[in-house]
Amino acid sequence: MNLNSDKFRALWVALISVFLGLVAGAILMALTGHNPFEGYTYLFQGGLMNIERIGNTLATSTALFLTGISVAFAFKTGLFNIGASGQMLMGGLFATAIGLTWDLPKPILLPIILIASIIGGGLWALIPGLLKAKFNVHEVVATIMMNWIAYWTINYTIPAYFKGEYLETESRIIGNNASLRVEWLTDLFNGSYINLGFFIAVAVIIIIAIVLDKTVLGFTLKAVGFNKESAKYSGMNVNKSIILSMMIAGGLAGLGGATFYLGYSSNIQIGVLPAQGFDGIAVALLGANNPYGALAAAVFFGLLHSGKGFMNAMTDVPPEIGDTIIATIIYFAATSLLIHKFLDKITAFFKGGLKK
Amino acid sequence: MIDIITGIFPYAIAFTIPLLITSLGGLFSERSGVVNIGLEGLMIMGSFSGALTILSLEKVLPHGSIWIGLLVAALTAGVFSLLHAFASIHLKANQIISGTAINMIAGAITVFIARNITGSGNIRIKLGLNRVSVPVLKDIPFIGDMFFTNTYMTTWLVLLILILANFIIYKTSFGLRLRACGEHPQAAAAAGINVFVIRYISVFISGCLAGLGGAIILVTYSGEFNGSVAGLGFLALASLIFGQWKPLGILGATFFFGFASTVANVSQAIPVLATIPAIILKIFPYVVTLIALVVFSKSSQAPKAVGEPFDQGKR
Amino acid sequence: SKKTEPTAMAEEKKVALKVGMVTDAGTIDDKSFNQGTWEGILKAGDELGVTVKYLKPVGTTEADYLKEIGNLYDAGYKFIVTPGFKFETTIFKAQDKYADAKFVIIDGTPHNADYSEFRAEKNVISIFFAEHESGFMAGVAAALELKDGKFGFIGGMEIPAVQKFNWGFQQGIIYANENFGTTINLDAENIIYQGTFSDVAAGQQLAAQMFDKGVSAIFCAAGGVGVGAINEAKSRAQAGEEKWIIGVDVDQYSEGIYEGEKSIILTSAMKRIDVAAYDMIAEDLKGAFQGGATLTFNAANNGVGIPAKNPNLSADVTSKVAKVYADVQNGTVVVSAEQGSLIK
Amino acid sequence: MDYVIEMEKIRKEFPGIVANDDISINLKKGEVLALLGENGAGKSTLMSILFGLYRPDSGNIKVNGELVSIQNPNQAGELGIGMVHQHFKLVHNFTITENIILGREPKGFKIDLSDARKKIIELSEKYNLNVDPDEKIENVSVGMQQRVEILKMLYRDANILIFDEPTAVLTPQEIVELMKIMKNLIAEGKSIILITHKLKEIKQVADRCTVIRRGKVIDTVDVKNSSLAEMAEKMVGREVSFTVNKEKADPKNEILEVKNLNVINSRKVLAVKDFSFSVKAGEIVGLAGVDGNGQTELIEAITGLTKIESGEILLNGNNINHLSIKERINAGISHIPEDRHKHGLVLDYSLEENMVLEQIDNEKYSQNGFLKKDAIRSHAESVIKDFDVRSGRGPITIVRSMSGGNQQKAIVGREIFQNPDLLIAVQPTRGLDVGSIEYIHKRLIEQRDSGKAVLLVSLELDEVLDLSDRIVVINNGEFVGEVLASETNENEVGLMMAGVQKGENS
Ligand SMILES: Nc1ncnc2c1ncn2[C@@H]1O[C@H](COP(=O)(O)OP(=O)(O)OP(=O)(O)O)[C@@H](O)[C@H]1O
Ligand SMILES: Nc1ncnc2c1ncn2[C@@H]1O[C@H](COP(=O)(O)OP(=O)(O)OP(=O)(O)O)[C@@H](O)[C@H]1O
Ligand SMILES: [Mg+2]
Ligand SMILES: [Mg+2]
Repeated sequence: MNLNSDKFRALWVALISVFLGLVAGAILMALTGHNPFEGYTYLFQGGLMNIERIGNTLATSTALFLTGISVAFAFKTGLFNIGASGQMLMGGLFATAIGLTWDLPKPILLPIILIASIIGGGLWALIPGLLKAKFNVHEVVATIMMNWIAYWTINYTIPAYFKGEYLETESRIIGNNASLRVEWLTDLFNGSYINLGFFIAVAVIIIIAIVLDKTVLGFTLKAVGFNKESAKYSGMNVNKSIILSMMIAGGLAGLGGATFYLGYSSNIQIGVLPAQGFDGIAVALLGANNPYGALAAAVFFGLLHSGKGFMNAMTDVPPEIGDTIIATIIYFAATSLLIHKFLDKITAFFKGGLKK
Repeated sequence: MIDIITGIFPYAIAFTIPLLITSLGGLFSERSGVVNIGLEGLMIMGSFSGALTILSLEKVLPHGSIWIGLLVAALTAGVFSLLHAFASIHLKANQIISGTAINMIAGAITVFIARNITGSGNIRIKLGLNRVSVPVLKDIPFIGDMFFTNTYMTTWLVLLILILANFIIYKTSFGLRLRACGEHPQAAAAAGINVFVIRYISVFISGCLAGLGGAIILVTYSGEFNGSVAGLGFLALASLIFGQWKPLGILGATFFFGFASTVANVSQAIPVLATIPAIILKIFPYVVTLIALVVFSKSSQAPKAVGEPFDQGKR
Repeated sequence: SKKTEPTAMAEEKKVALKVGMVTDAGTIDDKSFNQGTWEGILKAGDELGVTVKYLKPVGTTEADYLKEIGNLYDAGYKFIVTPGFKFETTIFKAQDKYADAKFVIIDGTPHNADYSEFRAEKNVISIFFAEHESGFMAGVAAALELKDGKFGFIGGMEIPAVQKFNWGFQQGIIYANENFGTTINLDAENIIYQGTFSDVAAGQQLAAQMFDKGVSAIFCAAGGVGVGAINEAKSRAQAGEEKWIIGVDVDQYSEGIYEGEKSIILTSAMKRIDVAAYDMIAEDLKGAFQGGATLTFNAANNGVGIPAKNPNLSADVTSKVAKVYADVQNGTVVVSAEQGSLIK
Repeated sequence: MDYVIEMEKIRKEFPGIVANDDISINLKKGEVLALLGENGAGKSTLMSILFGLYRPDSGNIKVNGELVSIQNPNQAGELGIGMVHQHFKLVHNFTITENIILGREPKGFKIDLSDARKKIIELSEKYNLNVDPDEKIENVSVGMQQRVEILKMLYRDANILIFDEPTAVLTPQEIVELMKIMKNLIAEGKSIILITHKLKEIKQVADRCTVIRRGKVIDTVDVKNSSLAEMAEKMVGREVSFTVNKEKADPKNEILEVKNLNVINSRKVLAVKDFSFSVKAGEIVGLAGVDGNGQTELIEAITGLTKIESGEILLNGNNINHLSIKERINAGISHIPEDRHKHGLVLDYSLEENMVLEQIDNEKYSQNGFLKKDAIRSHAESVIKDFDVRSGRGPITIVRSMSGGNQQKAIVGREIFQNPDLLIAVQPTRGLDVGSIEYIHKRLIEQRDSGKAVLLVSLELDEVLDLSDRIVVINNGEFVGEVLASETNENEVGLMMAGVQKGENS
């Protein structure tokens, strides 16, 4: 294997980060008086022990796929989308609103809902996109503000228009025709939450990978991301590209909202800024902003999230260890220079060895 | 209306202060060239270590424990921020990602440890800081009601730090060097300044101040550590930009947030305000920030090199 | 000192039963709902020798809840207590999916998503509390103690349990005004649902506003929001003002302690969730699990009320309140669980 | 011999390249030593080592005969070594005084600037530098900024001064000034190392010249006894022709016509005023002017980067006022921008991707929105072959890793390959070594000869005079006059650039 090819490098960085994150988690468990081997055994059992749990792991990963690809896509085009949470909420709101209002057969309703969620998330990202394009307002701050605006919008809209019977804090439960869950899949995975969202997400990731790599659109958006000025000099419409990038990223996160609120869950709740939005940053980073990398990273994080409850049930290790491990992995991935240096040394060592 | 304003004022200030001190922390970091989106996590770290310290000392040292707690909070968060410094200064990591990692680590590990200690992940302290009125000054009509009644000692401490920060940034050679590192680190390096050292110090200061901010929330109005500071760290970051990276600008911006959030929070209890849909009041500060960002966009005073890892070899 | 582990005493009489709990929103030491339930379970761990464990779900969706129930089940916990009406649909599904496990749902009754089917199988007990009676008693006691002035109410989210507390509280004040000659005012502007159970800052600021407007006691049924209010009352008390908070769910007296001895918790509107949880476990061990039943804990069965010891209430007030409590118990005084003509 | 600096067998490697390969140079007291070498030869690296920015892998440095180890710029400063970098190291929103004292602040908790100010004023007067200590850097000219850099060295009592390509950013007048200042400095007993690509300057001020090629010293010559051609040949390793060989132009129809153009710049000031000129097929028109006199705005208006206020721009007789950048490119305008890194290239894209930046939606390179990777690759290969673009990995080289000269050749190739009617070349040879300059000049003339209209904008008067057929002079946004290159000289154009109308002076 060529240690120096960019792709392999990224893979190694990811694997070593994961390894270091797990080691850090083990140390932390040991320091707090728990048995790390036991902890990890139950952690992974919790995510993979049986077909239902595997299904749940994939279901947990689904929204992460989409927020992860959202962040990764934005990143590839030079933008930092820290607003996936808000976009997810708005996508979820649009989807839920239609799901609760329109009574159509499932095959017709679902596509409408999915498109609505993309529009919801996309529109929410339009504002930071516009501000970035026209006024050069940094999208990090703008998307953070949009997150809170989304949070409060949901807080207001759901109780005002979609609240459940006796339930102020969440919307009514959507009907079966608006749900991404389908019986055959639920049965196949023995009652798990896995739903159509999983397949949609995987398909979307493949589409995004193709867009980025093989199309004029991807070429243009990436060029603008790398160097606005040069792109402008080359006749590209820079403002349009920035707005479009941001909207696509927002649409992806919005779709993530639909899969979460209408697939994993069956309604939308107020008072929560979904953590998937921030975990998406982790997914993108560990996946080196590569769509397929993000796919793998999301499954891994999904596994941690999904297994930590069982670990907590079997041992006394608090489930926050899962989040701690994820956070540590991100730190190691972010400081990949260290890992690169380490890999350089290894490469040099082997090369030296060969010469001798 | 005046009554309402004077009535809200002291609480608005109480809410402003943690934001102000955290934002000032952000100022040190960013003026030296390091984006610190990890303020949220640093506040959490401060709140956590402060709560832990106070919890273990409050029996022995009822009042002293609070001040020791604040000190420990500042130092712990300062040390923790060195993780961010190491990543963004030495390892030239993307500073936004490193900051995000800081937020995630702080949010997770503090609750993890707290769960091991208290079983719940929350740490509640029995003692809070007393509110005091400033003698004599409190009797000045109007002004006295607004500024000098029901104040926390931490408010005066933070204002003192603000004045000091303003002086350090603009009047001392450390400040000059710090600003140079944020504007043009190559120039600073060529003038014989060790950019790394300056940036490490600045990030450390930002950690200390943000940690202090988190702990002030704890000892003034919240009374418990619960693994979150409800987005105040991000708001502090927005205030930094809104305040155009200047100490006094930040004072204005954070006060705006403090006031607007307080109005939103208490609107239900004030008949005049209760008629305005709560959502409008709630999103008001965020919308205004967006508008302010647009207004300032043309004349942004952002440090030129903020967010860029310093590379000796780079042109 | 960890509360998650039963004490040594329990080791001696270990029994096979493993009792699990899934928490609702909020933490295990929320000084109210979750904590009450957990304390009952812990007591069962101590006294009855059952193995106990709680899990905190990541979110509050049905999927999150069911996942934790699955985790408990797979780990051998086949007696599961879930506090909160949010578990209704969850338990509806769980009762079939985990047919050999037993469930206790507090404040709720299992039903499906669109309320078209209510069904509690033989492995489920639903428990309700008469929060309105509890709120009523707190209202009477507080009115009697303070005699005149303004009271306020801060609720968390506008959900049935919180609403019933509120309505009962209002009726209690009215009752005291009418029967004992107190003159407590309740203004509409001082009856507030903050909208979350977690916004500590808002709780503090709302309480401050009410106190500034002359309110002397606030009844908080609001989780973390109440924590903020308690903090505010404490700092006022320390500064010499006389301001009170009326606690909720459990006896919150110790939460309000300042300057060593004193507490700003006037009294608390309790629901004996701990008793309920303990009783269900004890009955099961005796083989008397009342599967399929819906139990109501109210004044009549001592399931709700104010704490027996109320250091801040005078002896006179305590004895008057005891009489009123007896009247509620025997049905002489009826507290409505509906809003009727009450404020909000 | 009295050497103030001796660098012996300095070696410095960067990943994949030996920047300095056992280089030895020495500097005598009171002399100007020139360093001459192609782009990437290793000059800046060597000086960065002397100034303590880099550590050498091996080799010795002696200052005044004593072996030293220079770990950082501070130590270099203590040894009396100062450096003016090509890209100024000044903080734009600091005052001149603040910039000068930075790193050497007066003691005390609160900085007291008054002594520093006095010293700066004294130095400024002594060396005739004429700076205002209280002005902010962002408000002063490039020439002034350079003088601040010089003051910075003097303030630190440096007596060994390094100048890295100091004239690349200066106007001709400022260059003259700088040369004077350098002579002053020598007269005061300072010693200077000067890096420049301009042989004329070496001839003007340097005593000796060390030539470096690919990281190695080729020779050190006495400037007085060497000709320009000799030095250039040593530097590139082959003969270089200085005179641009070209036939007489044969202008045809007008390709570009600009009529009464007015443009407002970003500071809301009228930067181009009522400007009219034209470029015909088969000729090179040089736009001469001192930097900042409206050239940038004029070109941006023609390429569509800036909106115009009023006036008319015609391409092949058609009004293009309202066309977008893209539409203008498609209509036949090619543009070699002034700043290749900022405007010409996407540095993180590969060479092949950069070669189709403007053409990506052309059906030659994409179909139904999908890229035709093979076509893109073969296009890049033709440009590389035709324009001798050298890089590590051919079409897939990431452009960032290429040398400036090769980056520039790639841009020129890309633009010419578009087969434009009008080719606009702005500062096409800035910062390049003479070998690359020669090559690019040849290709521009080739374009002219094949019947294209070429508009050349350059701050280098020599380049304008050598390449152009016709010269249009701009001053303060206004059209000053127009002369035929064959009938004018440096003096006349220089005066016009200063705003003096043709004939006005005589
Ligand atoms: N920091 C660096 N990392 C890697 N390679 C570098 C670095 N700095 C310079 N180089 C490489 O070292 C070589 C010498 O560069 P240097 O800047 O010294 O050339 P130069 O002679 O100053 O060129 P120019 O005339 O273009 O200014 C070049 O190939 C360059 O690409
Ligand atoms: N960190 C680096 N890694 C790789 N190459 C580098 C690095 N830093 C500089 N270089 C390369 O070193 C070479 C010389 O740098 P220098 O600053 O002299 O630029 P240049 O090419 O002469 O351009 P100009 O003079 O127009 O600014 C350039 O080709 C540049 O790309
Ligand atoms: Mg150079
Ligand atoms: Mg150069």
